[in-house]
Amino acid sequence: MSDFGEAFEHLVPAPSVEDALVVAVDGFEGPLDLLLSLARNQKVDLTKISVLDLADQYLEFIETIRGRNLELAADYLVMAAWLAYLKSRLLLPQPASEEGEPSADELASLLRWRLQRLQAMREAAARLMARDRLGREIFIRGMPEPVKIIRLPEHTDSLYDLLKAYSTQRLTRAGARSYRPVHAPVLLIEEARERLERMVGRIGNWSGLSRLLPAEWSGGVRRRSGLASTLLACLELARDGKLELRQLRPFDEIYVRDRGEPRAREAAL
Amino acid sequence: MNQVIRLSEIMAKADFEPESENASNCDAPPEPDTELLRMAEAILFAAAAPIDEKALSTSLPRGADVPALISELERIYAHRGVNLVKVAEKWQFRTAPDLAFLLRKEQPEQKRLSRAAMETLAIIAYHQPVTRAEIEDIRGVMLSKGTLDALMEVGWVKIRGRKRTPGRPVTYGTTEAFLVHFGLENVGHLPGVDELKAAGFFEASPLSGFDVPNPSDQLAPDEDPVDNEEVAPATGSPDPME
Amino acid sequence: MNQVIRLSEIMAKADFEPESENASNCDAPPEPDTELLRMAEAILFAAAAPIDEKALSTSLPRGADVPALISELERIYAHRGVNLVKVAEKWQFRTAPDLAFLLRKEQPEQKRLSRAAMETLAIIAYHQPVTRAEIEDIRGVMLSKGTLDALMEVGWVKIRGRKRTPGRPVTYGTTEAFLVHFGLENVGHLPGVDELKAAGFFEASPLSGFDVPNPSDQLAPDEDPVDNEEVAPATGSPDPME
Repeated sequence: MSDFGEAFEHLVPAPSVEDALVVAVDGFEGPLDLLLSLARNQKVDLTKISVLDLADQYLEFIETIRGRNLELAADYLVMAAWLAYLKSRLLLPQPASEEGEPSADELASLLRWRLQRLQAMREAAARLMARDRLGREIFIRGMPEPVKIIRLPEHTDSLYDLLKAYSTQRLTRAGARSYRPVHAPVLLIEEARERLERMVGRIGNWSGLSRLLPAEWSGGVRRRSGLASTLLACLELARDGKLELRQLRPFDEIYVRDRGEPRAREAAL
Repeated sequence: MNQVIRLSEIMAKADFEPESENASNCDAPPEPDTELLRMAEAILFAAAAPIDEKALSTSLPRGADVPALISELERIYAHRGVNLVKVAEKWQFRTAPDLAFLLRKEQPEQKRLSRAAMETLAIIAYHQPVTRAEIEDIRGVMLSKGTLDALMEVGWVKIRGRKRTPGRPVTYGTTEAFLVHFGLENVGHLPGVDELKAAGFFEASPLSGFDVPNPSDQLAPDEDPVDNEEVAPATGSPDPME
Repeated sequence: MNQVIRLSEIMAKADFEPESENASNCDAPPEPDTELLRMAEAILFAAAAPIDEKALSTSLPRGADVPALISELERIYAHRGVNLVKVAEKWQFRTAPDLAFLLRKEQPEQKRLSRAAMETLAIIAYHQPVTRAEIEDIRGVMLSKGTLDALMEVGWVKIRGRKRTPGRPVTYGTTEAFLVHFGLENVGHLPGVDELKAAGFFEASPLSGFDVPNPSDQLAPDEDPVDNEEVAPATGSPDPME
């Protein structure tokens, strides 16, 4: 980058701190805006504006502001410094410019160009905003008629699905019909115990277990379950202290009697 | 932008309108002020709700003959894609009724029958004519209320007749649409038990005496046809026949 | 209501149209199928948003000459209270601009844009794709944080992509809603765009080598598209248009 490039950079407010600058000096948005406003006061075409006069006016303006001890945003000062530099170069006799280095005139015309461009964009913005705008000057239909979406069912079931459903269903059912698990008759322990509890106190002296079986569980295949459940129920009641059991020899008859109150028992004896 | 349009230049000719009317009279008939017509048109177009004539007249320049403007607009739009219509004493532009179809977009939606519905359909297909009780017996499960309705709504199942048994229960069968959808020439073309076995559907079956009926479109000997008037609610919810 | 209208009977005469054209030729010129014209009219009239020709053609019967239908409707409505207008490369019926005085609503105006925001919008519109730094260069001042957010919130500005320069800065551009709101066919139709171009304001600044291309919706050669997921962070508030 040449000197010029750096000079150009100075035209852009150094983006120092984010959000640092929206300080409007008397309502100006940045130094370029201020310059543009001053330029317009010259009442000549921006292309023919005197950059020297502009620099003078700008510097004078800044002095006035500072004279009032008003705080000035940094980039206004940066611009002031650059304009002072430009002014001095414009006033001094032109040195033989080096290759690639812009002359003072070139810098001046760049400033003019930037002012013109800003002015042009301002005018473009004004023209854009002045257009007939939707909802202000131009209106669309107030009651649009939206398109209704109608869902059309499209069945994807295939013949395969049909046959599969049928055969699976028939097989399941056929299977279900042929398998009939045989439930062995069982006297539930709860039932036996419930029945025995009703008998407690009326059993009396040693009664054989087989005689305590319910009538319907005392014969055939049912006897086995009746005997087992009643024995278990007796054991439970013995544990609870309600009955006593005894058996003289293995596989002999088991005898049961009420435990009851000791006195009652003695009396019974 | 404020284009000035000379009234004399712009005549509200009968646009989109029977030529006969026009051909006979190429000169413009006396018509309401074209500018007012444009205004009324724009107001009615942009309105967020239907407008009555009184409201329209307050929006228009003083002295506008609102009824004449409206009837002229109504006439202009009469045969167009959009009409000016009066609803509840208020005016609004609406899409022409015969073009309402343009405002509907049909979107295919892929659907599958539920397992229960598919099983029921299959049973109806193979066992037709079949009553609800028979379907339940074959499936071993009560039919939920919606299942047959759904099948009738899809259009694959219909009421065929009534069984000559006590209570005369309705019999179900499959429809033409069923055959078309499943690519069957007729219900007799449903694969029989041997074909199902061959195709591997009954592979796992060790059972004998297992049979698949030969379905038929024909009225069964113990079946009466259903009168057409009786059939009606192919789609309705509860079957009034039962 | 399905009124059948014989095509031969209904000729799309130049309604509301310069009489001269018509008086000289009372016979109807060859015109697009009137039924198709009605359909196109109805679809465009019913829509809440602008419709492009492709969408219109999918809504119309196969083989409809959509451009011819549109240009016929455009012609028919040219001098009416409602016009058919091309915005954002799509078509929309809108009230005629000269009737603004009649329709302008005294609604509380939506948040007024600040001068900075209006300028920024114009810069983005004319210079797109454009980075924040480029906007700041043109205005000669830092962009305050809220400015781009406000423009994105209104839905007129979006993040377009990233510039293939060091730091890969985000590039901004205008949205379809911007074109619709300002009644522009495309960004090439921005007011005065040709003059500004001729004046060289879109070219590289004469001395800096700073490159500002012509406004374009298309991705610039040195611009990468932005992934949707990537869009949010540059400004804080996500772009409602994307």
